[in-house]
Amino acid sequence: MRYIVRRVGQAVITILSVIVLTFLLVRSLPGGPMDYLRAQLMQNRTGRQVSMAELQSLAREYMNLHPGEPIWVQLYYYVSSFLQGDLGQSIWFGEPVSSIIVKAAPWTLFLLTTSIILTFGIGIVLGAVMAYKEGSWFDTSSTVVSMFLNSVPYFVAALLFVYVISIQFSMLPQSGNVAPGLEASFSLTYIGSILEHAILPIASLVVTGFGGIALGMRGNAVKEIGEEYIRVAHLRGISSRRIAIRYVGRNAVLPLYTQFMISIGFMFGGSVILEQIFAYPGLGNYLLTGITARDYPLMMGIFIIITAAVVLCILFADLTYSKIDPRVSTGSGESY
Amino acid sequence: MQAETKHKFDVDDPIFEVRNASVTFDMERGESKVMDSIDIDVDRGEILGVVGESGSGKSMFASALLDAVPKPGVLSGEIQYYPEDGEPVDLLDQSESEIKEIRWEEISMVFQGAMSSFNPTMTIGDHFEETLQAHGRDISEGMEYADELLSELYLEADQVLGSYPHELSGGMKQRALLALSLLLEPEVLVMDEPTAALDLLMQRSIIELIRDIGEERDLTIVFITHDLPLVANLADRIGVLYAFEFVEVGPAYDILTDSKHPYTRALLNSTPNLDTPREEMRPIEGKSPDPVNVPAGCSYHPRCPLSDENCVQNDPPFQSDDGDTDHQAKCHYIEQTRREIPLNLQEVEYSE
Amino acid sequence: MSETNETFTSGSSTEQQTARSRRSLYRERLDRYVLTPLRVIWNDWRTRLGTLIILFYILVGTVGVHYISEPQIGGPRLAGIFEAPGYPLGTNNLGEGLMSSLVHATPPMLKMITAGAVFATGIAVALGTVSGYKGGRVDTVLSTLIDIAMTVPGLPLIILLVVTFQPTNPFVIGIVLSINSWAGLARNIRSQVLELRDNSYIEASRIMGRSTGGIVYDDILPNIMPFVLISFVNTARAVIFGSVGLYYLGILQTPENNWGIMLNNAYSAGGALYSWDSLYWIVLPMATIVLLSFGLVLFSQGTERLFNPRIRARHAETIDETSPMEE
Amino acid sequence: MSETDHVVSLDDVRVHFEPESGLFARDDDVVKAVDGISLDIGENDVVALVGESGCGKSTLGKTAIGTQRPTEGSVSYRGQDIWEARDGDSDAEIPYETIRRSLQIIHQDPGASLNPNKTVLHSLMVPLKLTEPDLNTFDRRDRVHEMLSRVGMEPPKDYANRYPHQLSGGERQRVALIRALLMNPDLIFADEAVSALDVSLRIDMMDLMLELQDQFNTSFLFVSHNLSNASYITGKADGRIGVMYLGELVELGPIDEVIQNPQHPYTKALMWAAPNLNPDAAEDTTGTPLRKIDVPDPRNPPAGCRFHTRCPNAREACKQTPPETDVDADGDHKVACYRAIDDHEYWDSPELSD
Repeated sequence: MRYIVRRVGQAVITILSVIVLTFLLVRSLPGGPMDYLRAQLMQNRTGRQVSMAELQSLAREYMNLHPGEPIWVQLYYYVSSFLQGDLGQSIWFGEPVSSIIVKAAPWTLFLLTTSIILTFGIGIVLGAVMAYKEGSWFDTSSTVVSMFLNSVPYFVAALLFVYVISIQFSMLPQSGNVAPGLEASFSLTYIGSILEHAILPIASLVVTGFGGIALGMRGNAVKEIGEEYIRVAHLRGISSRRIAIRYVGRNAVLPLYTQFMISIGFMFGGSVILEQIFAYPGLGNYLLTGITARDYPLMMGIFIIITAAVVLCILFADLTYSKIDPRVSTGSGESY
Repeated sequence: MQAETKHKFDVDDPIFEVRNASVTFDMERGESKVMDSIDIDVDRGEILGVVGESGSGKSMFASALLDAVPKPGVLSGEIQYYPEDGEPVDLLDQSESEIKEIRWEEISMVFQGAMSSFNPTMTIGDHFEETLQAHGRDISEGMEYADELLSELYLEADQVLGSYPHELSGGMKQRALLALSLLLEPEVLVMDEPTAALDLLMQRSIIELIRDIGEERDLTIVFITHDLPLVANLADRIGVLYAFEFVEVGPAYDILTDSKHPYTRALLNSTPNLDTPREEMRPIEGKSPDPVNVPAGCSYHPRCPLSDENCVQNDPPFQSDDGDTDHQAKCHYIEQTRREIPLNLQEVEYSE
Repeated sequence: MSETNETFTSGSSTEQQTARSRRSLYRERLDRYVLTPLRVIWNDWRTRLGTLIILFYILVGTVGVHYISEPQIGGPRLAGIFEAPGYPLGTNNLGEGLMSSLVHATPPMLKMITAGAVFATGIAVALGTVSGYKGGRVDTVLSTLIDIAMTVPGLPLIILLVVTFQPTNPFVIGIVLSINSWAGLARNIRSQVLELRDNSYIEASRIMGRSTGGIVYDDILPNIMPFVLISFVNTARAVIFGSVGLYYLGILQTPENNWGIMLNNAYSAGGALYSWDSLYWIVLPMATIVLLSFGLVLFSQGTERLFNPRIRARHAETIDETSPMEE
Repeated sequence: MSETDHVVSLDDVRVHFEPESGLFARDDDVVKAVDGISLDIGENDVVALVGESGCGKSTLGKTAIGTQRPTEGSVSYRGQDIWEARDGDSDAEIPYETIRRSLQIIHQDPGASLNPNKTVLHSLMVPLKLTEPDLNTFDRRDRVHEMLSRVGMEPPKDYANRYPHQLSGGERQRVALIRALLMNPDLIFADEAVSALDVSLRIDMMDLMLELQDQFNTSFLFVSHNLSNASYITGKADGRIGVMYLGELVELGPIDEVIQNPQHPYTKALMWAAPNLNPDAAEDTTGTPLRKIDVPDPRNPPAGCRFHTRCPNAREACKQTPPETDVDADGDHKVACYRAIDDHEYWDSPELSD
């Protein structure tokens, strides 16, 4: 029970510290937030001089900043507004950041969850098979292939796929998340086109990801097969299928949990480049447009949401871990 | 292969008949014989103690009895198993499914490391149910029998069955493993150093439990250990293993008071014991043999005080100088051993 | 069998003090700490191939740069591999030699990798060991810090930092790129140290009164070294991927050339995309990236053997060969 | 023996382990590993502690050599309280550093007692560097070679250059012994030092410890669950043996006195458990003399005499107040059991039936 309280506390602290971090980043803009805002407004809007009072109201509206107040009060406003879901106004798009996020988030989540599930699914199965056929040509060859695939960055794979498959062979769509002109509905064509557009981005994440998982799984499984209780189980007449799944498979997957958590953060981060290559309208893509347009409120908002999503996923994984592995003991030894 | 009529060491109703069983491993340093053509019989219902130092091939002997020699070891020779009802069966040429029927239903095994014999992510109860299921037994009836077994071993059944392996103490795990091995009411129980990792008091208590269960269920028990005194008053007969073969086999009482092989005597003299005076305790010099190049002739000659040309040349067969065939040793000079190597047990005057 | 060092006489009596030169002492140390690891590396095909690839890149980055001239515009446009004289790897749409730009992009990349990897591994080892060994409150504070840093997604954080501070010096970029990859490593090192800490030989050293520093250096570090080296290699790969990605997106702008920029030019340069014959222009930078990271992965596969005392013993001249028969 | 020539004396030492200070720690979660033990170890003395695992003998050993801080009571080295010297408050005559160096340890598992990454030579140079900093490298190597041949590991040069995985269990344990001795300690705590060795090697190791005892004039605190090992080493050195149960010292006395006529029922149980090679000895092949096999949960030990839940001749009286140690015979054979007092009301209180 105490473990759960500690983990939730930790997650809250992480999210808060990230919000504060963005607050500091915004304040450390070259030349301060105010004249940055003025420059932005001048550039996008009517180009007329903006009075100080008007600027202050805009600052509050766009970036939850309350210039002129003492630093701590500003921080308080900044954080409380975020917690109430008001992530400020995007300058570039002129609409509240939160609405952009609501529009973009499902796409990114769809892309990432499928990639993570596929990467781990393929990785675990391949790793287990490699362990069972340890030393055979299949094992050595797939180890080399996994090592090679694992050393290809996902965006390089993405570029290659786009170049070869969608342009040269023009088989799969090069960009976008759904064929233009189709309105959102659960009709077969709409969903079919979503899948068709999603194949390449997911493939580039999965192809370069499963290698690492397979190697990790293989290492654990080989160690597990050497354990004595496997031999005892075999002697007890337990079917080798059950041994493969319930003994070797189950116990070899557990150490992959930390790798699973790290890869959640990695994949969310990776979506930025991936969505740009495929012009896929997800959170990453909007983050990138925000960056190129120096649209700070949008950037900060999306960054915080991405972090929050990652933190929640990891918290969930952490809590379910103790259910799966009864040996989990979180004691820390006495100090020396 | 004509089954030899005369059973070894006057065993009249053998449950096991082992004929030149050997296990060979081919390591880069050459082919190593970890079990060197062993001939022995195990009587039905007896407790046979098998004693040998670490590295003498005793664990291999245990695995051979279940035809479960770990890869890349190769088991050769012939092990006849005589079930209570039904005709004898040679374990070595059983198909995978046939051997599966025999393992745990007829012959089951208790391993040394109870710690690592249970799957850490499964409760003890799961192990029991899983075994019953694998052998097509009725679960509820089986679990009732398991409760009975566990309480007979001084364990609260539901508390043990519900907990995970890491939640039990060493002694409890060992007894749970013992109960698991008796779950399908086997006829033979092979135990490889079952109590080595436990406290002395727990060891002795478990030995007593094994003795009672053995008698009650008319079990044949093959008890393997490096600790001679531990098995001294449990076993009916004792076989001493040295350099991957039996060098002396006989009734426990004769082995203890009047052993015929110099190695057994050295083993007895080197075991700390309450009664024997401390001055006579002497360790065994030299190193245990290497399986790749087992010395020619008698394998003990490098460490034996009586060894001479004859020992170095030819390997002595099993013999006994006083004619009783149930107590024999592989040594050319048995009467000399008895005369010249004193057993410090003999001089002790009984204190109480 | 190991040849005995003849200059060492058994120290049965001190007055028979032959000239035990210090040379033999250093020779033994040299053999054990330098030559043996090299032999171990050379022995396994994976580490041998990995080391060769890494050395190749280092050579290119340090020596190659002087031989191959800076890339200039004006060469034949879009010449394929070996098509144009003087440009073995062909040219891009502006006529710049691909080989020269690839070569000249290597030194900054090497700086970035070393800076990032050293920074991340250094912090990870320090934090992981201290929190693992010290335990108690120190451990809870540090491990919470580690867990927080681990959950923050890397790339977006890096992007924000890069955008706000616009770093140009490759060393700084390297550090920024590995800003949060040290967390995962620190957590793993901490769990390894926790396991090691209650080992009896460490308790024995503590009881002998050895300083904590001495214990960490002698008893703890050698056991976690295989992992430290693997984390060094992994961070290096993360820095490569990160930097190339950011250069590709155009977020990182530095005067020096970078494989990412080449990829960007190749990918977005109008017509080049739609014809097969400009495939080489995209594949070349990709190949350089993948080859380097493959070399690093290969090298990391063999590190475990490097620090395994059994394997070192087999390759060391000064270690007695015979080992007791394992039962 | 006057106060100062006790190498280590423990005065009513208690060591209690609180569970992690969590939100939900219940009071009775405290494990009373050592609960009120006084013991004095003299010069060149051999004291053995025997008991089942979980009885606190290792904790007591670690308290004796100053690595485990006692919750109550005091541990002093030649009259100087170790933990006061450690905390540096009182002007300790003996600085903590010398105390630390003169109390050493040998562990049970030979596999983990030596650093696998360092050669034997390096592991043995460490103590020499600490105790004799002025020696140069070659003299230190000579000392190490000398010690290696002293324990029978010939040729020393070969053994010195080996890694621990190239040594057998017995050899590793001997190197651990040398490492402790090179600190020329006054007390070595042998924590089950021979239990992991093969039966025939145990005698070898114990003889070696006694042989080197005179050369380095150190005393041994030998802890084991095996009564025959403990009685062998204490017998040869004519030392004392103590029997521990659930954190308490239930019997303490000279070895032959305790073996010849054990007073406490638990000591008798341990004697029953000790293997007896002599088949003719009066062999009670009855089952275990104890009423229960498993040790009770140390978190809440039974009231009164802690052994009453398993003691074959426990009575109602044993449940009330725990018996203090009664002096028996000539004062140095103590036992904590009412049965040692003839006129105690224990004799007429009814049998305990569980």
